[in-house]
Amino acid sequence: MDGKKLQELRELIEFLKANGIAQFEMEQEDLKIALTFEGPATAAPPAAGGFDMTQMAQLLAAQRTAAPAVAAPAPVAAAPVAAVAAPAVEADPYAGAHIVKSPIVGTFYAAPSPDADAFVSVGDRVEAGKVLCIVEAMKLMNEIESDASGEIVAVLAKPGQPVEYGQPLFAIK
Amino acid sequence: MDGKKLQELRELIEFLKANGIAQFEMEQEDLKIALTFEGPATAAPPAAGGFDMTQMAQLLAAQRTAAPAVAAPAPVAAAPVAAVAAPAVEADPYAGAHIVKSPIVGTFYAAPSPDADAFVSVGDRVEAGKVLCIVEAMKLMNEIESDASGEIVAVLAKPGQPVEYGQPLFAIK
Amino acid sequence: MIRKVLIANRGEIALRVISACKEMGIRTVAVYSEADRNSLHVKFADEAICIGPPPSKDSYLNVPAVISAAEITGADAVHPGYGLLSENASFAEVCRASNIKFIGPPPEVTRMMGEKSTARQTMKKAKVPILPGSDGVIESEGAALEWAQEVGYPVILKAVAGGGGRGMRICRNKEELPGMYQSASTEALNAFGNGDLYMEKFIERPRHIEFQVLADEHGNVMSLGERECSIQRRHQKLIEEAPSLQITPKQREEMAKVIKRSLKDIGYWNAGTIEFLMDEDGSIYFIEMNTRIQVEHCVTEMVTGVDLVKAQLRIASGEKLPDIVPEVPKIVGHAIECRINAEHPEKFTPSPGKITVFNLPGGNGVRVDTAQYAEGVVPQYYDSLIAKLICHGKDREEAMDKMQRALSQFVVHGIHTSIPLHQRIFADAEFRSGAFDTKFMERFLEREKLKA
Amino acid sequence: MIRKVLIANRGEIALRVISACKEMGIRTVAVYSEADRNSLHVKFADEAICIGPPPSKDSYLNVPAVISAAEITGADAVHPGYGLLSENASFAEVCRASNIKFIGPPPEVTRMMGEKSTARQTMKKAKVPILPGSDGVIESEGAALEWAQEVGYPVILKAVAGGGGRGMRICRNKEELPGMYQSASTEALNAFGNGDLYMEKFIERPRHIEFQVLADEHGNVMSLGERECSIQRRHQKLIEEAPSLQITPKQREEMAKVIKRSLKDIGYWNAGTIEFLMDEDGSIYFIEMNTRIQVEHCVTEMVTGVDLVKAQLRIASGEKLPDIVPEVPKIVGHAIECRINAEHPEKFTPSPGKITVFNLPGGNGVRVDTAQYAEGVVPQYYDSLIAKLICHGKDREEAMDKMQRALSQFVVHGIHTSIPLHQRIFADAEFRSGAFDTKFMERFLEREKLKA
Repeated sequence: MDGKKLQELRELIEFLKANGIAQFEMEQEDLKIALTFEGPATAAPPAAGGFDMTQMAQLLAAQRTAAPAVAAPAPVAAAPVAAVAAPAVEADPYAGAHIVKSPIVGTFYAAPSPDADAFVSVGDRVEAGKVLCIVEAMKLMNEIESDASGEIVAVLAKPGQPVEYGQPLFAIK
Repeated sequence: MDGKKLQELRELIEFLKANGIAQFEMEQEDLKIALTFEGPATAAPPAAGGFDMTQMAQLLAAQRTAAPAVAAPAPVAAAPVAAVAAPAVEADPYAGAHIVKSPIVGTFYAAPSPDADAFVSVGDRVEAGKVLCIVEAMKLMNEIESDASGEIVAVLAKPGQPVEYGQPLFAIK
Repeated sequence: MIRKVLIANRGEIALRVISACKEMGIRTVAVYSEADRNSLHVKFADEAICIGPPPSKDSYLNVPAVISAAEITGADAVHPGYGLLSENASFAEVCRASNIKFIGPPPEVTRMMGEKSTARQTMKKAKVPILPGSDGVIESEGAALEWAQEVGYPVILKAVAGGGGRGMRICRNKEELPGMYQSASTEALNAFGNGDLYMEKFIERPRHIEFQVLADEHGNVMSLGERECSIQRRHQKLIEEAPSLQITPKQREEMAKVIKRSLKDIGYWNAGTIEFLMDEDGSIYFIEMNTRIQVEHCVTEMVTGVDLVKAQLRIASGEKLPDIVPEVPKIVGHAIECRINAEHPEKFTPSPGKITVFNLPGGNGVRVDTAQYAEGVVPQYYDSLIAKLICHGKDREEAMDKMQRALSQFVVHGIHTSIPLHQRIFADAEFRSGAFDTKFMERFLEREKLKA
Repeated sequence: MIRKVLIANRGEIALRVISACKEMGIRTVAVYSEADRNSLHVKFADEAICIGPPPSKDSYLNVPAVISAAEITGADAVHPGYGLLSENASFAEVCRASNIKFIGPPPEVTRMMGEKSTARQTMKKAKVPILPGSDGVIESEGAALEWAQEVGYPVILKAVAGGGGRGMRICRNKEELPGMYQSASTEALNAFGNGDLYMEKFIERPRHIEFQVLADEHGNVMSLGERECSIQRRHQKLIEEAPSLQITPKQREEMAKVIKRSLKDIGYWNAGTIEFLMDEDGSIYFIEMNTRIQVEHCVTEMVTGVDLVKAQLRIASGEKLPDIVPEVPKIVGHAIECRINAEHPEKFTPSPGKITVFNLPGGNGVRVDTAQYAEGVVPQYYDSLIAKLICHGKDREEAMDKMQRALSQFVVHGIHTSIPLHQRIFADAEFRSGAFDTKFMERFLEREKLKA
């Protein structure tokens, strides 16, 4: 922790103290702070106008620029909510696109038979209701229709791949 | 956190304070806040007629930038940090005073013998080093000296009362 | 040997099965609904497949989705847990048709035992004591008096066409029977256009006693003793114990013989439970059979040392019972289970939501089966059981004392739980005496109301 | 009967004693330092007294503070747990003088057993096998050869004035002894100004085996079998088991007799442990006695069904052992304990701090003794043990499989723990074979280093 950060932390703490906060926790993407004042905070009453948000904004903005954290970093990464069971959150590279998801569990096929052409390819324009693929479940070939119109920008499953309920199959824009 | 959000946070905190809230937790997709006010909220009483739900709703609506919702209130009060074991934090009515604490575990006596006068009484001026009381431990009478000078504003233990390490015995101002 | 098991369930029983599989070196596949994405059974299984949206009918009860999940993961067996698909014979048949081993009895037996009257007749044939009934219409007052004389009072008159208590009378002696016969018949005629009546033995203060059974596919059957499950509210068990103080070692041995014969006749295999009512004289009468592992299986495990879920897996792999449980286990000590539900301890309203604090009791003789954790969520879609707290002591007294200690150290914030209710039950003199019946909770709640 | 117990300890053992007291209807007083204000032993005791600032010497080891806390709360007994004041004979004497029952052996015995050579002589007199030693200076090469001939090779030469390995030689046969005698003596003379040597039997690959004992104040003594504690790092036990695969039922029975006689001679009472080294031939030699309950007492509880802490409390109340444990318990199954420490799993550096996620494993055959919880804090002032994970199976194989499953479900975030180390040990072929000794960890860590 460098001197500048320490200064910022000190200012934040004084700010909280002045506002009679006994305990404070804040969590953002790249910063986690948790602190508890010992006993009753004996600071001067917030006569000067209480809660100075501009100051707070500066403090926090300054802190966000340089990465790790102000809070003393735990030896192991701080736990997110539901950290026992939560899977990692992944970035979505198809933000903005409509995602056609598998409505059933099964095996994905892009074409009606092994030697046939795929129902659709990237770049195709499709209308809602157009068959996009087959998901085989319990020996049944289930045709999956598009639930949106637009251009296929990605095929997200490979032929023969097992897919679960809600798994993204196509991105349409 | 940008300036606009901070402004909203400030309004929220003032609102909470004005409504006598002692503890508050909020969780959103990109922000998590938990705070506890020091002791009893000393803010202006909710003269305007208690809890203004419209105002609260506006505040919260403003903060709900995009995502889920303001943390659904749990049916039971939200747990403070270390809630499994934390004892309740109590207000300190002697804020500002110096507290003489018991340096040992034992039984408190205000006077050198049952029929003698107390070493000190409320209103007495004492110098550091003055014997204030006796704490009996293992049949030994331990004289406890003042570690500050000033006026005794309160005697916080009763004769014959068991006291633990660090227990407040006198308040001196 | 089974190599990979799909667990078609959720919550603590899913985790229980996953744990047993892990200890046996069997791979596991969890299935989950969208509401259970962050559940521990999902985290601790080797693989996990989302099979549908939150409602059970679209996910955990969705047979094609479950079977398809087994197929795409190459699972060679399915463990159904309890509830959900566990006693669904059609599901077991689809498993069979899909060449997936169903860990439970054959579908034919499940179907037979699912039909109350068929089960009753089957058990009667196998000489299992059943609750005496007239097996048909009682034509006259005279016939009613004769039948009641034979089985002993009290008896209950019921309308053949009946329901909802109409045309129903409890007769406690021969003096009041004729009048009741007439009034019940008239009432039934007026209500249903049919005055025909039948009769059954009536038990004023029944206990619920059940026997745990293991059977293999080679005709070997073993009874693992009984459980006392009389502490119920609206037919929902709250507290279960093993053994029952009411069953003598001799009675236990005799029942073991009867059970062995009857299940062999039926062609039963895997784990199962035979439920009985016990009357005030200690006689017991068959009521129904549960063809699955039960919530309360743990108390039997604690007093016998037999791992029932592992036994299920080995039986399903074709092993012989004598290789799994070489001899009838001795009953050691006493075990009690409390079902910890996410519900209000007085109003019994469900309390789903996010858990904020979760401290589990531990130490000597304490077992907790749960899939919940601090910051876990209890979804609104499923049953309210969040944990089972099981205590084992050298006798009932020690087990109860241990339970009180453990309940006091079980801390859950964020939702309501039945922990305070259990604490009050364990402080109740009638409960502690062990002299109770299935009406206990009614009396207990009445007493509590008076206290408040 | 004891009415109120002050627990002069912290962490899991304090909670263990509190739980036992609660189950017996005994009231409890916790003492704590300022660093432990939010600890579970403070929360779950009936009363709690702060006795000083964080450092142990000012709080948990502060005898006047502890005694005074007992006096002001009216506690009539003190349970010292393990470590801290548990083997401090002076503390036991102050308790006696203050008319507070010390739950442990009489101070005279604690003092005697605390002095290594006195303990050795005492045990030798009582015919307990001790590690052969020359009991004095070996005057010459000839005498050394003669003594070595008598006890058998290997032997070790040690400087009487010695320390730090100087003047020390391990001799594996009579050919090399004379030369070693000379060089060791010269080395000792140069280093300490004294060339005198003595000799001991040397065990190349010793196992650490210990016997659990209970004794009452009326002269009754019982051995509850042994524990295998060879998995140590720098004399810190990491994993303990019961029973030891090396001890035959016959040997167990013989040791029980020897132990019974010797402890009766000494006038021992309450719980205690006698530690032995076992050589490659299976002979065992007394090394020391621990006059307290031990960290690893749980594995004995799991295989015998005896609650050792409750037994301690009943013995201290003056009860007779035959009333507490009516007959020598049968050893049932196999139990293993892992010490979960707040330390880096590879560097072994302590890792105090705040726990952010804490998920305990549960289910069949899993016991956790801990005073930690989610959002709890591991202070820097005390030892690093945060939990004991104990698994009981029908045999060692099942217990190990269960441990692997349980370790995989034990989730701790916020601090480092030894859980990953245990997971690697349980996957190690030498450990799983059971054929190891106290040098295991050195070899294991060497193997791990090569893998990385």
